[in-house]
Amino acid sequence: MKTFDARLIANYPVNERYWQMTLDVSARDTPARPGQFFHIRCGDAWKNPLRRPLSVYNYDDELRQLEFLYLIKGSGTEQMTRMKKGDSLNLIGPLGHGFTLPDQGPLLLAARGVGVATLHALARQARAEKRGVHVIISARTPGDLLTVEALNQIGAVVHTVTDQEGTSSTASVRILSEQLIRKEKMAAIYTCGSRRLSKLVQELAVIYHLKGELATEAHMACGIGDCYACACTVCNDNQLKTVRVCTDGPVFPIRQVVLS
Amino acid sequence: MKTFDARLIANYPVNERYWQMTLDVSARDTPARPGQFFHIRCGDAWKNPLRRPLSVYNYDDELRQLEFLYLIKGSGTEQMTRMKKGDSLNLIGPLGHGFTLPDQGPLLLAARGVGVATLHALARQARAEKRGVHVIISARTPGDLLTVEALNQIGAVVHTVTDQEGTSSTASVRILSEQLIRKEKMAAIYTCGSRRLSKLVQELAVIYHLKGELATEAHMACGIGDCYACACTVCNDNQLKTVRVCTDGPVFPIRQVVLS
Amino acid sequence: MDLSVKIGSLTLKNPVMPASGTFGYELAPLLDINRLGAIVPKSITLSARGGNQTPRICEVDGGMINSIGIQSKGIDQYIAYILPAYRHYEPPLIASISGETIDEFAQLATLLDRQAGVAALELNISCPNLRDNGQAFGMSASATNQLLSSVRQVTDKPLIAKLTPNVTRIQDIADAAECGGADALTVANTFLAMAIDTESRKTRIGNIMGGLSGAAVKPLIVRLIYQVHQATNLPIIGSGGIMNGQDAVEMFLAGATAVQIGTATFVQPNAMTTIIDEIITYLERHRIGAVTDLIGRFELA
Amino acid sequence: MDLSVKIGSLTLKNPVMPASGTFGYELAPLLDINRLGAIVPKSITLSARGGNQTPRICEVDGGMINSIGIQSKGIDQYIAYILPAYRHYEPPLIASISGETIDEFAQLATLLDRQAGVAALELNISCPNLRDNGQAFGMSASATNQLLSSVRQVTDKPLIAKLTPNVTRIQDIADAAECGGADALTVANTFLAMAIDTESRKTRIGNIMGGLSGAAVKPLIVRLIYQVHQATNLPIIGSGGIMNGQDAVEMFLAGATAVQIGTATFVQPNAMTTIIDEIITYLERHRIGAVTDLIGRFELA
Ligand SMILES: Cc1cc2nc3c(=O)[nH]c(=O)nc-3n(C[C@H](O)[C@H](O)[C@H](O)COP(=O)(O)OP(=O)(O)OC[C@H]3O[C@@H](n4cnc5c(N)ncnc54)[C@H](O)[C@@H]3O)c2cc1C
Ligand SMILES: Cc1cc2nc3c(=O)[nH]c(=O)nc-3n(C[C@H](O)[C@H](O)[C@H](O)COP(=O)(O)OP(=O)(O)OC[C@H]3O[C@@H](n4cnc5c(N)ncnc54)[C@H](O)[C@@H]3O)c2cc1C
Ligand SMILES: Cc1cc2nc3c(=O)[nH]c(=O)nc-3n(C[C@H](O)[C@H](O)[C@H](O)COP(=O)(O)O)c2cc1C
Ligand SMILES: Cc1cc2nc3c(=O)[nH]c(=O)nc-3n(C[C@H](O)[C@H](O)[C@H](O)COP(=O)(O)O)c2cc1C
Ligand code: FES
Ligand code: FES
Repeated sequence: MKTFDARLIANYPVNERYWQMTLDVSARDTPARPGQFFHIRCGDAWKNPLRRPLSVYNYDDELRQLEFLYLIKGSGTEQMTRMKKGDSLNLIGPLGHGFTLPDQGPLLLAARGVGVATLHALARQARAEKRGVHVIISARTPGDLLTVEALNQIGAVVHTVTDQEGTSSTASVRILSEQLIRKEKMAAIYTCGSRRLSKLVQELAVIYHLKGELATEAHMACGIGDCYACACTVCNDNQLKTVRVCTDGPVFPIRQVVLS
Repeated sequence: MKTFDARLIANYPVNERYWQMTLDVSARDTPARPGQFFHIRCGDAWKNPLRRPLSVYNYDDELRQLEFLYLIKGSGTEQMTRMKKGDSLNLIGPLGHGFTLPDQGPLLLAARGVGVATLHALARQARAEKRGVHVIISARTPGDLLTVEALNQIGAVVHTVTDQEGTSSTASVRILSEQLIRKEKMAAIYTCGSRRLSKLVQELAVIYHLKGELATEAHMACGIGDCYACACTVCNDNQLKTVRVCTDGPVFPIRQVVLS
Repeated sequence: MDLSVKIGSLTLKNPVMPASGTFGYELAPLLDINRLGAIVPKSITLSARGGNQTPRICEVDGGMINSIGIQSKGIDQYIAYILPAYRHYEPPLIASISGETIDEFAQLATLLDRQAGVAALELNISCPNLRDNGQAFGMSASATNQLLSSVRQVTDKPLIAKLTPNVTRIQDIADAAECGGADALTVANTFLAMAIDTESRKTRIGNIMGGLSGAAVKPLIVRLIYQVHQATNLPIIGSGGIMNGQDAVEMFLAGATAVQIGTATFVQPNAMTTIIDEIITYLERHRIGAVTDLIGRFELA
Repeated sequence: MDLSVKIGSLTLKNPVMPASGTFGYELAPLLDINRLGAIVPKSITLSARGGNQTPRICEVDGGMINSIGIQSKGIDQYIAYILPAYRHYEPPLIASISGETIDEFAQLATLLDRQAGVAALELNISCPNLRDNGQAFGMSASATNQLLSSVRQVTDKPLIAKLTPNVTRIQDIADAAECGGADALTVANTFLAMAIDTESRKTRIGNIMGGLSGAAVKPLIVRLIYQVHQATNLPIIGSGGIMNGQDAVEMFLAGATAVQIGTATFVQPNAMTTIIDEIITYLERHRIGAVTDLIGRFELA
């Protein structure tokens, strides 16, 4: 983990609400793992004093390039879209605990919204290790579906479900997931981006005895474990415990996560 | 007086500390007179919520261009130097009372520092009316002397005095001024930019029965007479009175000005 | 779309008005004054006052400090020249008055009670620039109560007490003002503040301290509105740091019925009409029929 | 160039230290902790506490609101794990303690009095996030005096009272703390604040209100330092809104002997060492030999 400046190589919209950014991180030494994040200074310190946490969307070890996929949500991410090639961005990272893979077997990933940014990195790593990867991507409309091509290209099998087509209800996704778990003999299941999906994945992990992990979100100040802004409650050995998303997470075993 | 946006045509440094800016004000209808000023939004509303007052350095009625000559003093003027051709600047103006000329006769102008910006406009107007104009410009070093060429070009006679050459003391400037007043039969005397010069000019105006005017400065909020931020004390008919620099000034008869 | 609000017996066509001391008829060429909910001229004192030393203002990040100190030509001149100057504008005029003693407040109210051109009185019991070291009547619940009671006796016009934010428990002051007979509360005046230029090592305000206004104070004002709204039933006029329509809506949600705009007018002279437009757009977008439907209607995160 | 300052009997090699709650050893890879004037860990409570609801922070213009609410594992764990973790760093450690009752403060002080690793105690009598609706001991002069007197009886370590800015007259609280036996005062904790998201109409902090920190509060803190400096002879630790060396110098000029940095560390993890460098540059440029020569040395505009 360190603080460093990275030069922007590219920054462009992938659809109406999402942008993708590529940074040259050759100045950095530790590679970033899927599920880890960087804490980014994305505007001037007056209007946006706080940094913004963004997951690794892709880390290219050879080119030493780091990619983010981000949703324009408020003023901070809006500021990010104004940055141009050659600008430099201040980052702290890589931060937090990433995903862990089971010893063997294929993986089922279920993402909604910007959750695909986080799971995309995991899919890449798993494919690099020649694992079977199925990704269920859920979105409001077919136009909102993200990274489908990129995932196809690396050899992940993508299943898209949308509200518009009526295929994204918990019931439908449960049927689809159970089919995949049984047919593909899934070893682990991962999710990010939706409370409804998280609940489903938690149930499936228990029922099918799968390794399961969830990437969580929380408002952060320090991003490194000092301030307790990002507290969330987990349940470990039947004991409720308050932990920090930034350092104890953001990835947690799905069984520990308390979903209200 | 109105609020309007003006497009920037040019913005460049004239020496280490001074910049000159030209604006296209063809959207505006009232011409600005020497001694009047514009209230300028020069940064983002967070870092620089207040506008900055700048005198008309030059107003070209035909080209409909407005020029400012400004000193980089703090964060607001510093922001101004970052503006580029094509950017637009929000102004309120023209504001305040400008200089008035005597019915006839030549003028003596005495300026120091950024005061030349204000008096330059007056010199131009007087020269356009074919008046004789002598300008004493005082500065720390010869390198700090501003607008000498421009003044020469319009046919004003420039006398430079500097601290470095030891020619800028009140005594020296008094001798020079008295020579000019007597030799050229000056009808009026104007000053801006230095308390020492103002005192001298006040004395000379009284002794030689000259029309005299001073352009004053004050910290301003509204710039249009509402807030009383810019209060200063004048003495009229032996009565002390608090007036507003922005609307009652910035140009005052030199006899009324109370110099401590 | 209903923008009208009630401040005591006074109905305003919309909830946006100027903050005293930041507005004058000089704005007429730059702002459509007739679109405002009310007109609030600079606070007036009984006799003429010269105001404080210069510099009277300085800029700080996200705002400004002022120490104008109520420069005023006195109530007679106000009645003779200031009130008539606003007569041909539509919005009702709220006269802000400022006394050095409770008796002065009562005298001012007595004189203005007779003026048809005055729709309501705002009692500036909170100016940090008048008395020694930023002291104000509004810092004491008992002084506030006494002051309101005295003024209440001499006029039936709606009374708006302008509270100071520089207190430990604003609820107590709000309560004292309500008991004393206030019809509404302005929350709040400026925050006592100070700035020093590190290069010259001089204070940036001639009077050492002054009042902080502008965007920087908004989260403090939102909190004060919420606290006052919990403590009283009086309509609240929110004031402090409103730069756009969204800021105004935030104050309605916290409990304000109307808002006053000050520093934003220095940034942009027509800020108030822009803010009215932005409030309308907000209500439309959220399909809310009346601005009063926003008052105090926030939910827990 | 002499950067050293004295806080009671404690000498610091320079006047820059972290503000409690914004610092931890997790910063070690990003900040040279040994360059700090002191180490101030997060406030500790007697027993374990879970902290407040989320969201616990939100960003506002020029700052942030927090309502962490002192998440703590209790004093035993602090003595067993937190203190030892700082043992190998050079700067003296100032332990910030926070109790719900005066007795809890005294118990905490008793336990820490025996710890060689604790150079001084900072009494957080001002946390707006602990008790109902932002109440704090530091809002009452008598509670402050009692609290200080009680703690003074159980320890000889330097006592620093961290005052709340949310009061009518901070001078009275400062005086009460001094009389109670405080050796220094931190001016101040965060300002009670609130923010509402106008789109969702939800509060932006789970606990409704929280404490405002960051650049927006600087002019208020400078004023509070000035007022406290006039009222007491105790060394003052300025805290609130310092983003760079110039801000720190402004607080020294207003009357502070040292400064604490909070929000700036979130912006840039090495903000504190940058600020130390900027103070040195300032002193060099102005040919001032000792940082103590700046304390309270402003002139009138
Ligand atoms: C570990 C982690 C990884 C993330 N990865 C991604 C990613 O890869 N792509 C992406 O688009 N988004 C990601 N997010 C969410 C992203 O951080 C927020 O959308 C972003 O901070 C919003 O900032 P803003 O200024 O646009 O919005 P604003 O609403 O203006 O932000 C205001 C404040 O709230 C915080 N905030 C608002 N929404 C969130 C949120 N959902 N999570 C955490 N803090 C929030 C901001 O950080 C900021 O402090 C991630 C969040 C976390 C915690
Ligand atoms: C009527 C008038 C005409 C002027 N004409 C010119 C001109 O033509 N060229 C030029 O270079 N300067 C002129 N000045 C001075 C100019 O306004 C200030 O130098 C400028 O505002 C400084 O802003 P800043 O942000 O750079 O400095 P900062 O020190 O950061 O400004 C902080 C605040 O102080 C105010 N302030 C600081 N110095 C002055 C000052 N000397 N006078 C008034 N307010 C000040 C600023 O307006 C701002 O509100 C004029 C001033 C007045 C009143
Ligand atoms: C220059 C200036 C002068 C002011 N004069 C007065 C005044 O005379 N009476 C008064 O009650 N408030 C006065 N105020 C306070 C404002 O009315 C208002 O309460 C405050 O500025 C907060 O609002 P804002 O952040 O929108 O400016 C003044 C404020 C400023 C900036
Ligand atoms: C996230 C956060 C947590 C805080 N926790 C504490 C605390 O535990 N104890 C305390 O005395 N002050 C706490 N504070 C207040 C800071 O110590 C400091 O007084 C305040 O943030 C003002 O300084 P700043 O503007 O430099 O941040 C906290 C502040 C923040 C932002
Ligand atoms: S963000 Fe500070 S502890 Fe996680
Ligand atoms: S600047 Fe407001 S009255 Fe002159």
